Amino acid sequence: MATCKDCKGFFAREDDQDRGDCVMRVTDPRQAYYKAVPVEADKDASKCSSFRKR
Amino acid sequence: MGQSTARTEKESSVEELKNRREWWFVAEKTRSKRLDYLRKGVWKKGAIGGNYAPGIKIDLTFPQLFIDKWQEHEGEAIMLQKAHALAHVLDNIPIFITDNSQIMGYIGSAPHNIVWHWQGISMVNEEIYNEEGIIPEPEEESLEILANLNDYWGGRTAVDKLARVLDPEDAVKFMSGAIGWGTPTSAATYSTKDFDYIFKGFEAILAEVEERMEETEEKLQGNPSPEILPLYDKLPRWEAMQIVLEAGIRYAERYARLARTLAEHFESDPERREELLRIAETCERVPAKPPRNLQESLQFDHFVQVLSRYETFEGAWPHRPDYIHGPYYDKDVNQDKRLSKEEALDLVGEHLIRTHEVGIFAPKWAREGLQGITGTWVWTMGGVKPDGSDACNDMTVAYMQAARLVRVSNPTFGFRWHPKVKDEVMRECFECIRHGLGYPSMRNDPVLVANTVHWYGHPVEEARTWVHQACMSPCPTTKYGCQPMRMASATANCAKMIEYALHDGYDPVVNMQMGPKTGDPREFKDFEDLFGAWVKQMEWLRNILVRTVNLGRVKDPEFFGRPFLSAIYERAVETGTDACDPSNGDRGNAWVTGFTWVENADSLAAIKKFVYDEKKYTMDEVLDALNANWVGYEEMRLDFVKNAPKWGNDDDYVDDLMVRCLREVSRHSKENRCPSNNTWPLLPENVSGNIHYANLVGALPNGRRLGDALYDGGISPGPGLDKKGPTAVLKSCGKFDHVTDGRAFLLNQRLSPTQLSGEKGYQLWKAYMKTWADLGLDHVQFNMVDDATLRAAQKDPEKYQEVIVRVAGYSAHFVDISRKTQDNIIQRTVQGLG
Amino acid sequence: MQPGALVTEIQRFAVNDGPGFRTNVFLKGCPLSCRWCHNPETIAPYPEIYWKRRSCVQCGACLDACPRDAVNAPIHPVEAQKEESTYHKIFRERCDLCMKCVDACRYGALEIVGTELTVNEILDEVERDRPFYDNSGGGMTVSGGEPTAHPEFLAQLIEGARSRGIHICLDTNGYCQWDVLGPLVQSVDMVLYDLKHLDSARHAEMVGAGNELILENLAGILRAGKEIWLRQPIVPDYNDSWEYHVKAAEFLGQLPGRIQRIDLLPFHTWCEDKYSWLGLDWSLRAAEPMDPSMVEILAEAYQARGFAVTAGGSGFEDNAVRGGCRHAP
Amino acid sequence: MKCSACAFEAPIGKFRYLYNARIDSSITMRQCPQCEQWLAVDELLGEAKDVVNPGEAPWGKSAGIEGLAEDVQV
Repeated sequence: MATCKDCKGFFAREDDQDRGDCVMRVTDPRQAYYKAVPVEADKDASKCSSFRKR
Repeated sequence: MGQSTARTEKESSVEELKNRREWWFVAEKTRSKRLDYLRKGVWKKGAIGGNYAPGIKIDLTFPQLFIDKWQEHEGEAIMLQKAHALAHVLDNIPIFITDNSQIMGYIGSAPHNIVWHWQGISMVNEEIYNEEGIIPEPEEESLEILANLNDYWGGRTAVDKLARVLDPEDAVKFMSGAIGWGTPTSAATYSTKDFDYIFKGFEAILAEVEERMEETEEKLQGNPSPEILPLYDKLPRWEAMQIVLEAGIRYAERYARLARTLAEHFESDPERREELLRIAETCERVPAKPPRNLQESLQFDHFVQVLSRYETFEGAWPHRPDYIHGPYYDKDVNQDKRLSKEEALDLVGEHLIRTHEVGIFAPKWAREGLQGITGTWVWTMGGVKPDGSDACNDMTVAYMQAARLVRVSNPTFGFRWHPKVKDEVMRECFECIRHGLGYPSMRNDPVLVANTVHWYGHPVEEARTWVHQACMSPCPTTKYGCQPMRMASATANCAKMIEYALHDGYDPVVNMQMGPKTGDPREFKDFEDLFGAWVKQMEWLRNILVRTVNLGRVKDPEFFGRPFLSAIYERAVETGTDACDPSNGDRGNAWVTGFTWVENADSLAAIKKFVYDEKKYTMDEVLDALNANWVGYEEMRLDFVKNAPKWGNDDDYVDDLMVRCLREVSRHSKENRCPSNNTWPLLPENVSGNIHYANLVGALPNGRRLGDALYDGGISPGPGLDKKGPTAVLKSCGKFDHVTDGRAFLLNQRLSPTQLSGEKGYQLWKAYMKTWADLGLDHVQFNMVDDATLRAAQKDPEKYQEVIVRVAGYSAHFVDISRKTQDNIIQRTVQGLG
Repeated sequence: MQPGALVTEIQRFAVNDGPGFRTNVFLKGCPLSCRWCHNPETIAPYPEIYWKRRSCVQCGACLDACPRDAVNAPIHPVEAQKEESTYHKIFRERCDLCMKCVDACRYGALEIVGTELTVNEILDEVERDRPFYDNSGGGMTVSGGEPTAHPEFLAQLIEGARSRGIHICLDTNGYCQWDVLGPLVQSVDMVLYDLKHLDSARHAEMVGAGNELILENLAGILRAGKEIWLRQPIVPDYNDSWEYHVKAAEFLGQLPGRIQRIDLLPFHTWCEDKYSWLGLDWSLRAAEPMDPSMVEILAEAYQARGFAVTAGGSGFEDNAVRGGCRHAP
Repeated sequence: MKCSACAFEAPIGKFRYLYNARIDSSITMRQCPQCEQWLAVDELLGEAKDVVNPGEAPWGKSAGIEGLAEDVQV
């Protein structure tokens, strides 16, 4: 099963390797930005559309 | 060839744009690339014509995260329960860093999202189903989430709870919509903030809380006595403060982490990489610790604003950013030379943009009242320091310059004018006005400081720290001066005072007995009888509003709960109370916002003159005409409009009545008391209540019919009824005392760009402002009639009836004059020759 | 009862008629008839009737009220309001100005222009803007029409204003005998003085009289050392050539005294409505308003000779602002 | 009064009153109950003078400061 920690966009927290940020580049009609959502390292990512294998 | 020629071309075209007064394009050509990117990146959050722009979506992540934790902590003290829920939101809501940006923080999980505050009134929550386009995809799923949220919150919101304790008769009349509007709860509110305290840093406040808790626990272990009993309730409040302060620090750290990740793994441009590392460093520092430089102070400020807007719907933005950030600007730019002026301007411009982009969902009827903006965010500039010396600094100038570059409609500025303001700062104010921004509004600082002392007894040094609590009302930003919630929810539809006086307290529009029975006007033997009835109706109307709002204020800690605001309120931290609890030393700064005020003076003057002085009409005839909504009495109506004295013409007959009405209200303002046992002065202004109430105020002796827009502005004369020009308006407005006759008085004036062009325009304005100050007025804001407006007036004359063109030796209602002349005036206006 | 004079308007917040904020008092009646006159209602020395076509609904009430059959029969308002329409409500030649039609009008389309006011009535109104004068070096500007056409009244008005401490500016065309004008000029604080053309024949052609008296009086005022702003209306194809202004500058430079400022006032057509409201044909109706940048070029002719010159005559130009009240200690 | 669009006739009060063009003029906006057309009405004569098409902001620009700094985005 693919999990978040297997993804290129996952960055583990220094203080807690089991958790981290899912970082994504987003371009909307007006601007571009990087977005971060907190995730568990072991979270199931098999259905994630932005999953990119590390 | 090459660069130097290109520069000349660019400059000359900017010159040309200036001559054509195309300020938007001037700004676009002169601002930095960064500001240009950020400005154009803003998703417009204000509604136009009542509708949100395409692409704007409600943020559903926020309420969902909130309710998950909220329900987990059901049964705990309300402040604690809310603190847990808020902390969960701050830990988990998606965050983002936009390209080129340097100031972090947004309320919602993406730039096109607006937050929906659902904890205020369940009746209003239902409004969300009527919105098209703002429900996120997939719609069906979102609607289900919304339905679940509404199911849960129905009956649990702050106003739902308040409604259960109100006097039923008051509730019916208050809710009739005829006499007032607003929500007496801090669920829809605004608060002043004391940044002297906040900038100590959250860690310092946490230490203070810790100390208080230890001290209290010790007391609880000691001798039992009645004094220690209230302490039990304080502990969970302090705990709540701890939770949100810590969550606030973690929220900032999330940005720091993201910025570092981007710098290390994503960013290839070395300059931007450095910026990202600076952002990381900044967010690691604040709000935990005091700011050390301009970027940190702006960032700290913005985090605080964002955090408080996660907690509640803040419809205004009381702030004095030049005063707060000025020292950091001075240190960075002037002393350490760490920042160039241009770099500082980028930060200041972005501060305006970050504020402008905040969006909060409001129901359609409220949006119609605030066309195009999210709230009335009036920032305070200039003024004096507590010792009375000039507080204007380089940051004041930077904000004015940045405003002209980013040209946002919100926030706007209110400038605290005083006699020691330097000419260079006045010129900056003037440039903003000349560029058609419509701000700053000009406020008379000595008058308003005295006013604040007069009404609430704030010590003068504290009164001098004032900021606009909302659009107009000054409020100190000190420990005991700060106001945690919107006491101006006492908003009176003042035209009802004269309407009820003429109908024995009966409301002919909503068809019910509202005010007291003050007698059939046909039986009045003289004007004094009528005036007496007016006074009684005025008192009744104010009483019911003040009663309701007082109750809302006292009950707010029980019904809503403000852990974050309490954590940044020194007096709440010190006492372990909710910031909204009036018992914690609040001095009170309540006022009744007076919508549709001027109709009273004009109506009373018309009756006094025609019925009692000249006996041209009987009261019978007047009442018949009013009851017929003037239909069939048009000639008489025109007589009442044109030949009765009208406010704003420097005519003592009606101006004296205005003064008399205000003095009656002022007397009553001191009889009404707020929960801190302080006064309730009147503040005439309209926002857009003049339109809102058009179909709720019946025919009046000033010549209006049911359906007509009421006068705009708090003390502005009726549109087109100021026949003697702007100086006469100022003269009229100077006849009452702006210190003791009310809280503040909104005056709109139009000036023509023709008159204000060039150096002579500035000299004219300066002399005008000096007279404005000499006359003791507390407020004025200028509206420039630009050529776009005049063009539009040509196209749709019926929409621009009130536009007056005033040029050398000639003035007229624009729509009265011939097409050719109109064209010529527009041409002149554009070319700028007086 | 004090004697009165006909006043067409007391205009507060005037910013182009002398220094600072001013209140203009327009006296009715003028001995000249300049073709470009911007205030045609001030020429005739008696009350007149304005007919505002855009307010008129053609109800015919005025027709019924008129005892002399001097009212034009109603036509469709749209026709009457057309830009090119020559329709006017009043037959001026038959009208004896009894004003019964004005009383009958319920739409404000007919209006009397010219009200008799006493010195005190005027000054009470003028005095209302005193705080604005104090902060801008402003005051009262007596204008017209031609104020010197009412010498006795004007003298009383000036005396009254003086006793109330109001700065007085006399706006005159100078077409007046020196024994009348001289004392009046002496009694005011400053003079706005019109100059239309240096060539007497050309002057007579457009103004209705030669310029000899006017130029003589100008010299007289300068000899008297009174502060003076010279106002030159610039009319296309009349006095708008560079050569003319070079000559004018030379002429003015040789006069026996100093002209504090020269205001060049570009021709405009904003007054055409007033002509049509009075039922007068205006010979310059078709003329194009002047591009103000033209005037700025002409200004150089005067600057070259060291004159302070403005385009438009604002009371707030650098050299005009005096700052504060002249009565201040 | 007679509707100038559909010729419907009724006392003037039956035509829904909307608002005045200007407080000091006798021209008002009313709406025909039959065809719902907006009419410019002369209240002195009690006659419909014209049909009008309502604009977006019937009361004109507010004299306040709102919206003046136009949020133009290119």
